[in-house]
Amino acid sequence: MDFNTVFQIWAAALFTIWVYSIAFRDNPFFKFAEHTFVGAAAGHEIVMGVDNVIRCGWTPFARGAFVYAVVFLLGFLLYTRYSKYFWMSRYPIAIMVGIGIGLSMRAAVTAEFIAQISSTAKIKVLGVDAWTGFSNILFIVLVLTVVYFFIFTFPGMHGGNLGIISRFARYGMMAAFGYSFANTILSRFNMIFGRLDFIMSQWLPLPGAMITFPVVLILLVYAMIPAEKRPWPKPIQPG
Amino acid sequence: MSLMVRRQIPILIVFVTALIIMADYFLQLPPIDAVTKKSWTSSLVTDIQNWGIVLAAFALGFGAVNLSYLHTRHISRRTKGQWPFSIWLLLIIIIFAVTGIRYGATSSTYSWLYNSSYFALSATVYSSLGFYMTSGIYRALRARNLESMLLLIVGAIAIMRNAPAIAVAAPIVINMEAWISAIPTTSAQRGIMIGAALGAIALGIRTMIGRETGFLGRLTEAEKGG
Amino acid sequence: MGGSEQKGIWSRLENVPREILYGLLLIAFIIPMVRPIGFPIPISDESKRWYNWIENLPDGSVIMIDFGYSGGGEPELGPMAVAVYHHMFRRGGLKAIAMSTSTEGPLLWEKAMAEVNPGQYGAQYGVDYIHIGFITGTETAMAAVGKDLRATTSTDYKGVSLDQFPIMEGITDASSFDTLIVYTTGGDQSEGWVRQWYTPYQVPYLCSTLAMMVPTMLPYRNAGQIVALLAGATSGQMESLVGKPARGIKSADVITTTHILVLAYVVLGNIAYYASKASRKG
Amino acid sequence: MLVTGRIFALGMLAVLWIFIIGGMELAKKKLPTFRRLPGLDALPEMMGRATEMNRPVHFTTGLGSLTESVAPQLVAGLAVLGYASEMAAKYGVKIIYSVYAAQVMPIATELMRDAYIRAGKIEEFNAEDQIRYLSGEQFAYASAVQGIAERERPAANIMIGPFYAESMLFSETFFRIGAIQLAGTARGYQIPFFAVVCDYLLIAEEIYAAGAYLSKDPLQAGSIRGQDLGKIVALILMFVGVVIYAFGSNALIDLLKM
Repeated sequence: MDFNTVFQIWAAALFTIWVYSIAFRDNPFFKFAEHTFVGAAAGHEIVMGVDNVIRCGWTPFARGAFVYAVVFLLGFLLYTRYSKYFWMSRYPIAIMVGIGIGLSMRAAVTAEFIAQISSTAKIKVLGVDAWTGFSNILFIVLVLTVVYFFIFTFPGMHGGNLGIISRFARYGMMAAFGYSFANTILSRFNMIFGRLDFIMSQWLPLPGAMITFPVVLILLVYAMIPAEKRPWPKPIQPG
Repeated sequence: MSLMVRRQIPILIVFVTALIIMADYFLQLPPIDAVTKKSWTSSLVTDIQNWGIVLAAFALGFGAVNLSYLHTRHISRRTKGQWPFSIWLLLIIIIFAVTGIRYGATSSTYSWLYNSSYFALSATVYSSLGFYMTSGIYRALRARNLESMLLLIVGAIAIMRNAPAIAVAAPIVINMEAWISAIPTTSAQRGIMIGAALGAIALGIRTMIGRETGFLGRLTEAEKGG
Repeated sequence: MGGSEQKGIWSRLENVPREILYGLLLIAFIIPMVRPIGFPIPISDESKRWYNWIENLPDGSVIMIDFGYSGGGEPELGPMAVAVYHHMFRRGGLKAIAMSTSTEGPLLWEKAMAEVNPGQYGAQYGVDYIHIGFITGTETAMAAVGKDLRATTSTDYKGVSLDQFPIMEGITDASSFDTLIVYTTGGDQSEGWVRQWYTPYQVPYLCSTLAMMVPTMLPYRNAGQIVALLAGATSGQMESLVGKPARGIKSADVITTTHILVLAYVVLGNIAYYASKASRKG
Repeated sequence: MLVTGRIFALGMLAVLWIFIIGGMELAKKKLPTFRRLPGLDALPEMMGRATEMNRPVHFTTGLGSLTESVAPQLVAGLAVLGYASEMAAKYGVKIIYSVYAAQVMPIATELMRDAYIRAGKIEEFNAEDQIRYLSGEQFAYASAVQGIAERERPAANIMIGPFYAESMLFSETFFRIGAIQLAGTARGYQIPFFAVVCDYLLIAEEIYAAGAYLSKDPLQAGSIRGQDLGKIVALILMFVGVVIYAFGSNALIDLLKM
């Protein structure tokens, strides 16, 4: 294995262990890993931003779409938000916001409103077996009650005996949240598996890793001890 | 005059842009191209969207600029326990940006850098929450009342289904989970979705008519006064 | 409830330090990794549906693939993407055009392709598959590519002109595609594709997200806006269907042991809670 | 000229436009009344407990800033902050607000000062101690909040606003120290964690209602009124659709497909 690969595995393994230490207690190693993460994310965004400006902006410009000169100017205006002339950044932002709103409104009304209504209206309640009928009725009732639950400005709709509708909706939502919760466990555990698998099958077999591993852990535990209780290094006393 | 340039026109731009994008979707406005059968708005929207992409690409630098502001302040004030990390953070931004731009985002040099640090970190950071979930489950997932009992039972069934070996040993959990996912979960989520869609549309309308102005950012002196 | 009186065993059990809870969890992770057990994986109808959809696509079909996940989702979605690529290449006769709505997409795509090794199927870059790069703007990117792909980007992810690649012949917009596959860790993306591709163009949509995102996507699946919806965590099923065992199948053991532990935590936590409540009263 | 298949959607959008703008106009004249929000009813209990235990109340509005698309959630959270501060001042409880976005600082200071003035306890307000800017980075902010939880052991914790992955971290930590919790977010992925761990919950859109109800802002309240009318239309359409479909008519589904 060449040096580059070995270094890469070592760095990735150490970062992994340091990040996991936050589950136990905050410590400088975690802070180091976290700052690397935040910095790398910001750096990576610049890289991909430049890549996109070149591929989606510069390429057509070089082929004669000179209108992109204006777009580039607007792009730079975005950064006036850090200056006295910050109001200039509102022009490019207004274009982006306008596109975003236009795209989301025109599609949301179909995809998340009408399509959901018509899919609910298409559910069969008659002419099916008893269990399917029950399930389908429950489905419809839950959709209706949950929508009803989110009606706020007609208090009369929730008063007296009608309160049962909202309560029923809450039961349905709680069941749904239980399902989501279980799925989140699956997701998070899968991620943990991915990292542990990397440590065990790629890092630990490397020479020296088995010996370093406990040292890393001991250092971590040491770092978790509050500074004033540590024998060394002593915290710097202010003043 | 100044309010016009600094505030009204940006709001007008939002309104007009959104209106064009929507009009292109809902209407076929003449003149219509004889060959492509597309309305004149179509090519305009293509252009606007591509401009939007280039602008969004420019905006990808915001994160780095914000961080630079914040962390140079930490460094110049020598914030206790923070400033050495701030230096390191700024250094990492520079290393990534310079390598990526100099050699290209998919060069072997950059992907080496990416795999040694960012990939490992982003894969780990969110998974560490799995630990918190475990203690949350142990301490808080209690059958206190009917609501939490429902949550617990549904959760437990789904956990059993998600464990492949349990699902093989007791196939009934497969059917139970399928029902839970198809009936109560889908329907409750649909109810929430319909409400949220209306919320999104309302937010869009408020922004279009200039009643939701968060996107304008800081307020100018005149706006604060007025 | 007074702190001075000796604490009962139940209350102590209820307040087990989290270090112990986490330690046990780590053990549940590590044991099956050291000694794999090889638990079976039941295959769901939804996985079969996805598999059959690709199997039954007519020859020459063009597929748009969004590599829209971030590094955080790689352990879940990476194996899924790899298994599906194996399937597409083995089946043959399909054109796989990838793009990314997440900044890490192109790098993760290269990672996945290294795992797939398309050469073993005789698949060629630019002929059978391609990556047209990360395009920023999320829904704006989807809408722009759907409306006029070539106007949005004229190069692949490395900046090479698309005109040089035979796979891109006749590809103009969303109507050139027969299926859309999305792997993503972002709700804006998984939902955005419904809004920007399914809604206006009715392109059949296969969606793979993190398991935790599946519940919020279910209404779309139920309304037929999504053909098949799979959690990345079920990639073991796809690997079995495709016959390429890899990380997904390997994770099945670990998922089983850790989930059993979690169930034990639920039961134990509740017993401790009720018992200590009862003993406090008594 | 209308594109077939999209006519009903366009009509629906127009109707919603009228509802929402109409709602806002009417609300300027008379604010709509709101239904009870059980989550908010928990506040007196939380304050009472904090008084009894002589410990502070912690408040966070999560991540996100006023210039992002999650801004409405943040605004709702701030409205609840104002209300909770007034109540805390009346009870003589210290309320600590952990700030994520620096731009929120001046707004929060003004809000809380007003609240203390309304309660007639302005002399007890200490902005520097009570409004703490922790960090603008997700995990740094999260660990700082954890630090507050562990050092100052608040008796109650209120979380309303846009929350991300840190939701589980917060709710678990405050649960561990025995704080009574009220949480609400419209970010769907995070609601389940709050539902599992927290004692009181504002589900999804409920936080906007809470914000509008407490801030008495006619624009927000009116907009919610308009959305409510939209929900009633959805309910009617679904109900009628199910009934006539059961009797073999596709009329409504065809109408929606127009």
